Amino acid sequence: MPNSDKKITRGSLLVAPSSLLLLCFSVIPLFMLIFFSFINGNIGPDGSIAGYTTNNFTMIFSDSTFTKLMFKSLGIGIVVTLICVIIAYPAAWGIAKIAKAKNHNLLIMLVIIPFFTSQILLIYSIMVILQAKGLLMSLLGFLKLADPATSILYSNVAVIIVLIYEYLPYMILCIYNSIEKIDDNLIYASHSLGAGWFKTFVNVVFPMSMPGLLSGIMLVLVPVTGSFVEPGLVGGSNGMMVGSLINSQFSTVLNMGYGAAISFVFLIIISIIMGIVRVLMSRANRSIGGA
Amino acid sequence: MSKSFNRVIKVIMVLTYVIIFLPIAVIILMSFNNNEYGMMPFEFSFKWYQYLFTKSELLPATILSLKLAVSVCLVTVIIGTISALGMQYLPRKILMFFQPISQLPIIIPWLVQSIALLLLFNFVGIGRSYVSMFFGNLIVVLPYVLMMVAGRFADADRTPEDAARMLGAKPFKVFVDVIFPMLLPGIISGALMSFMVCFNAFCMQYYLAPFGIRTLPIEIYTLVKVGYKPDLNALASILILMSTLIVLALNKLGYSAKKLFG
Amino acid sequence: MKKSATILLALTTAAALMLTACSGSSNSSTKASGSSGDTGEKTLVVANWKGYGSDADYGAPAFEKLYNCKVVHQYFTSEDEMLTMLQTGGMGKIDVILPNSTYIKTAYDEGLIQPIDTSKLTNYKNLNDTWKNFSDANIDGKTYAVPWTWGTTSLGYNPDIVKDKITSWSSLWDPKYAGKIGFFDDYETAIMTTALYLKEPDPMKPDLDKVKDSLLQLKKNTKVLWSSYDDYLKPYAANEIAIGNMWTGTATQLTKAKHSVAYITPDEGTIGWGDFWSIAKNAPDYDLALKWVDFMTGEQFQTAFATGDNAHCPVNNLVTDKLTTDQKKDLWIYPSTPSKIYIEQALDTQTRQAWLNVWNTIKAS
Amino acid sequence: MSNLIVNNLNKSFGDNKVLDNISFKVEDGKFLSLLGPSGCGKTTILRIINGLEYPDSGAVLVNGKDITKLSAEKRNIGMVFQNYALFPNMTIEKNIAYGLKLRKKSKAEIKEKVDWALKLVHLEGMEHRKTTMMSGGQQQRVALARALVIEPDILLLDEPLSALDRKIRSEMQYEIRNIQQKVGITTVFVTHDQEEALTMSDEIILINKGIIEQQSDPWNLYNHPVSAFASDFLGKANLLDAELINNGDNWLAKGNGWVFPLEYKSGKVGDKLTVAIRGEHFTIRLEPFENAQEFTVSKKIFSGPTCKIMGKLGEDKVELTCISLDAEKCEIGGKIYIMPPKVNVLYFVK
Repeated sequence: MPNSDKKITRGSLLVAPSSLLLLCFSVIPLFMLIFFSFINGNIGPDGSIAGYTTNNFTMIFSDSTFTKLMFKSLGIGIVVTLICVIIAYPAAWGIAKIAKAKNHNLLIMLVIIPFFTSQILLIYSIMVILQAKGLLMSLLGFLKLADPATSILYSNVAVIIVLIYEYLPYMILCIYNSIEKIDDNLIYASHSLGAGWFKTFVNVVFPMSMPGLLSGIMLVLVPVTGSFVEPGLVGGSNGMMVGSLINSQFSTVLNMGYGAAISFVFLIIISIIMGIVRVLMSRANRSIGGA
Repeated sequence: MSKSFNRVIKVIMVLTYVIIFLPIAVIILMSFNNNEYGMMPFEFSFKWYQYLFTKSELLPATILSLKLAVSVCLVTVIIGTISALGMQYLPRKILMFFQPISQLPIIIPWLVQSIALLLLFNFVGIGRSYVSMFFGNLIVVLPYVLMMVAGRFADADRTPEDAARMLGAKPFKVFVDVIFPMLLPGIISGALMSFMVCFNAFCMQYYLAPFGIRTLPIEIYTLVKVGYKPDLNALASILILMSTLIVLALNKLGYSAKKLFG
Repeated sequence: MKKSATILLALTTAAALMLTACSGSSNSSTKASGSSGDTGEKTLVVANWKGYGSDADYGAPAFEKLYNCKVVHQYFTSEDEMLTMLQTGGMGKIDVILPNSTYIKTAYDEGLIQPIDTSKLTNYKNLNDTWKNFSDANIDGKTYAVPWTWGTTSLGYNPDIVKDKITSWSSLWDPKYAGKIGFFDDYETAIMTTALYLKEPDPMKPDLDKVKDSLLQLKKNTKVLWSSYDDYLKPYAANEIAIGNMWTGTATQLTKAKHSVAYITPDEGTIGWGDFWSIAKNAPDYDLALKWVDFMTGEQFQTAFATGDNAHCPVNNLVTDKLTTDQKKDLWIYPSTPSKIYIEQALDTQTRQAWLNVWNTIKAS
Repeated sequence: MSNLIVNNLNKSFGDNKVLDNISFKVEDGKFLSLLGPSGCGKTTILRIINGLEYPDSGAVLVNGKDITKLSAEKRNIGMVFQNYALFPNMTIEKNIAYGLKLRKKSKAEIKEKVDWALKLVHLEGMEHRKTTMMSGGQQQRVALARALVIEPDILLLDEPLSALDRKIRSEMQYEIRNIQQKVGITTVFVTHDQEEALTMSDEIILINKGIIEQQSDPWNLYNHPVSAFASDFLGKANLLDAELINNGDNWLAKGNGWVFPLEYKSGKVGDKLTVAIRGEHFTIRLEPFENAQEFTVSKKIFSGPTCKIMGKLGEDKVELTCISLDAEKCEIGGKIYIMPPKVNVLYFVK
């Protein structure tokens, strides 16, 4: 058969295992989630359903809790992602281009080390650093910037710091993955044309690292917006995020229908945000490339 | 790049590593502190290491967690690499369809996904079991590998593959000799990320593990009422020590291996 | 590149070596504690909080020796997840569960628990009457839950920081302590405590709007919303919080960790809670479950449970009488158990959802 | 060794026809160039010969054996790619030995063959170098060695020199031709650079928009192009519009402001013509001579041994090429008299 058809069959054969897995364990649960969001209350132990209703959705938008939390969580998500990008680019650049070639793998693996402990423990150790008379506070006190007895713990700032710490390695890895491929003499070429490091970054490095940046944003923005552990431990009294709302529906009061409905709306909003990010990125890429 | 710019980058890089390893230092420090709560007063003691190896149930859970993470990571890397390779042969319109689906497990909140999976497994009859826990973790980790490996293909130079074919290499040989080395950095990043995510995926393991079986995240999260004893710090310090040793050994081994196989 | 190929190989072999053979670990049975091995001997699956008495060495291990069986603990992170476990495939696998006083009725309504034959329980007769005859525990003549331990979520403060004498819940609303308050992140406690502060006739059926306004005010003064001993102990030890509601157990742990704490029952009364043992519907081993409940409420276990390092108030009257004054002081039941206790009772699903929405709105404001 | 036969190849990607009925034959040991502008389909022909592409119709035969449908790895054809396509993760030695390892040759034989190949391309002693640390010319030679070491039936070269700088390129042109003759391998060489084709090939096929314009040896292709495209593509030719006229027995081409005699081939009086005359075919003198035409010089472009003189012949712009010594004499703005010999005035009836 013609060459191109042979290719497609080989391609689909190779993709088959993962698409099968994705179908059974991700697409079906998605439909179950959509189905759940229309049931009233829970599924009984023997699978009986109390009845179908759409007031799960009306309940979401009846009071402002969800919308307020959603915007707040998105805000935190965007702030965390941006700061991660700002820190990750120079770090990834340093590892990929400045460190000696033999150390690349070593430096990248060292970034992952914190995750061999446990998320909870990392949060606790950061709490120890941020707490009153802790490391940070006494340092700031020393620099006369803040009173050491107070602490920024139990506030949204603390939640942001913890989330940045947790998701920075993902961003570094993604950007490193793209930057590592950039040919060195592309950069020398841009320099020879008189571009300083900033212009070189904007015109050469940034567009080339776009795919890595996109996946980095995907791996940071989405989980951060939906997180519920960090706000619970570190957020203090006004630390609640939309993730905690979803979590409360499932583990504080067993109302699967409402919980599923919130998750479904959350899912839609996140997909729209990611769609917008993709469009913005491709337009930025085109405007830089002049295409 | 200009010398001064390199120096600035180096400083930022060092700073980033300090930020990353500061909490680690705190964890290790607190593992030697006799006092359970807070830092002060600091009395040095190995109490928690003895507690870890005697009474605490953290060790068996850690071993199970590591085994799960390694097996899931291996299987995901294989499936992920194969399908990233397959994606290169598929036309754009199928890819436009496959791409969002492959990122679905990241977008759906894990809590809801794990409960839905549990009900699915109950419906199928497997219910809470190792198999369901294995697949639950596999599906959540697969997008990471797919993204990293497919990323390597993004704008890679494909002509060495043709060159290898011209020299008589069959498709599988072409993969082993040319494509695999090119993908390797992506595979390694993907493997590390999937190991990392699987090692900490509480929701997937909490709802899918058989009754009475506990992986490390379950062991830690269910301490929520009683609170954490520093034996957790002791365990974490050991894990950090071992993973750093492995990383350094690999780098050393990797480096010298380069001379051997060069 | 060649180097990276060897790195990947080395990484996997090193990891595999380190963890003993990783032989198809996805279905190898491991020696993780409590693996429900069906090696012929009887097995009992107990759903409980981790580290909450039943898995102590005087708990399950002693029971295993006594009845030559295997006890498997299934931990949960909230009472509701305990019910979810039963609903999502746990029925027929879990023997006994530990519902709190607010969840017995819910578990009954959802058809998750079965009646307990109290005639077979040797220790049932010496249990504390108030908790034994708790309304939700006995539904239309049958006993569905046997009390195990109880406590209060009352007002506690750090006398070193809070100098003046505290006698009423109103001090939580006192701007003097704003930013120094730690409050339990639980919708039921929040609303009932506020109802007590507003002197509502029945704390279980308060006027939600009034409660909502004063709760909003309380939240503004609150620094930390805690949900476990640790969440409270860390900020308390770091003096970030000085006053707030806490479990009796927290107060006990604080005194044992040499932090000064005063734990009082305010004039308006306080919130009481009880943990009960219930037997899950079609539990695999009903008789063994009965023996477990009996053992848990027996003198041997209750004395150890009431005097260990994180002691809890016993329900067995024989044990309570034998406690020394110091032990009673530790359990804050000296000279006598607090009188005006409002026990948290079950809520029907609508009120429960309504209360949670109020609490979420407060937290999100 | 072996000969290569290609019979009426047709290929289209979607609805754009890339190859239209391409047929040619390459004798054993001969060096054929496929010459044409980029996008004319010459690389596609190469990819069909080596199996990386399949034709819609037509056949490819090596020594009479039809390999059109055979998969690339079974064709035993050596190929050198435009960007060399060396394996980045292997050293020079490993790159060259790769094909032999696949053919399960013994270690000794591989060592011997690799040394032969390295000597052939003058890279002895560099076997442990990393490919990424070598110059373009060296990488090109490694690619050539890698292709030749497996003793292929046919050698294909896809614009191998386009990435090299001027000086190394002419060196490599000579070296590739030299190696090819020493090994005596049938070779198909794809290029868009006419000078490369002329210096290296036994025979050239000129391709334009998927159709063979002309197939002949370099000399005839250069001096007797069969079409306006051919004449312009090989060496810069002046293309002028004219009209065929006849006065008595000799035929002339009359453009606006000039007339040149020509050898009659076809066409009748009054036909519209495209006249193609190479810059170097004009005889140039300062004073008028027998039926020479007047030419006003506007610019001179000096390029070493030769020099280009731009100017106006009547109304048409013409570019002359002559050796720099002669060019000295003509001044910018001055008048000179030019006359191409009859045999070099080619014309094509529109």
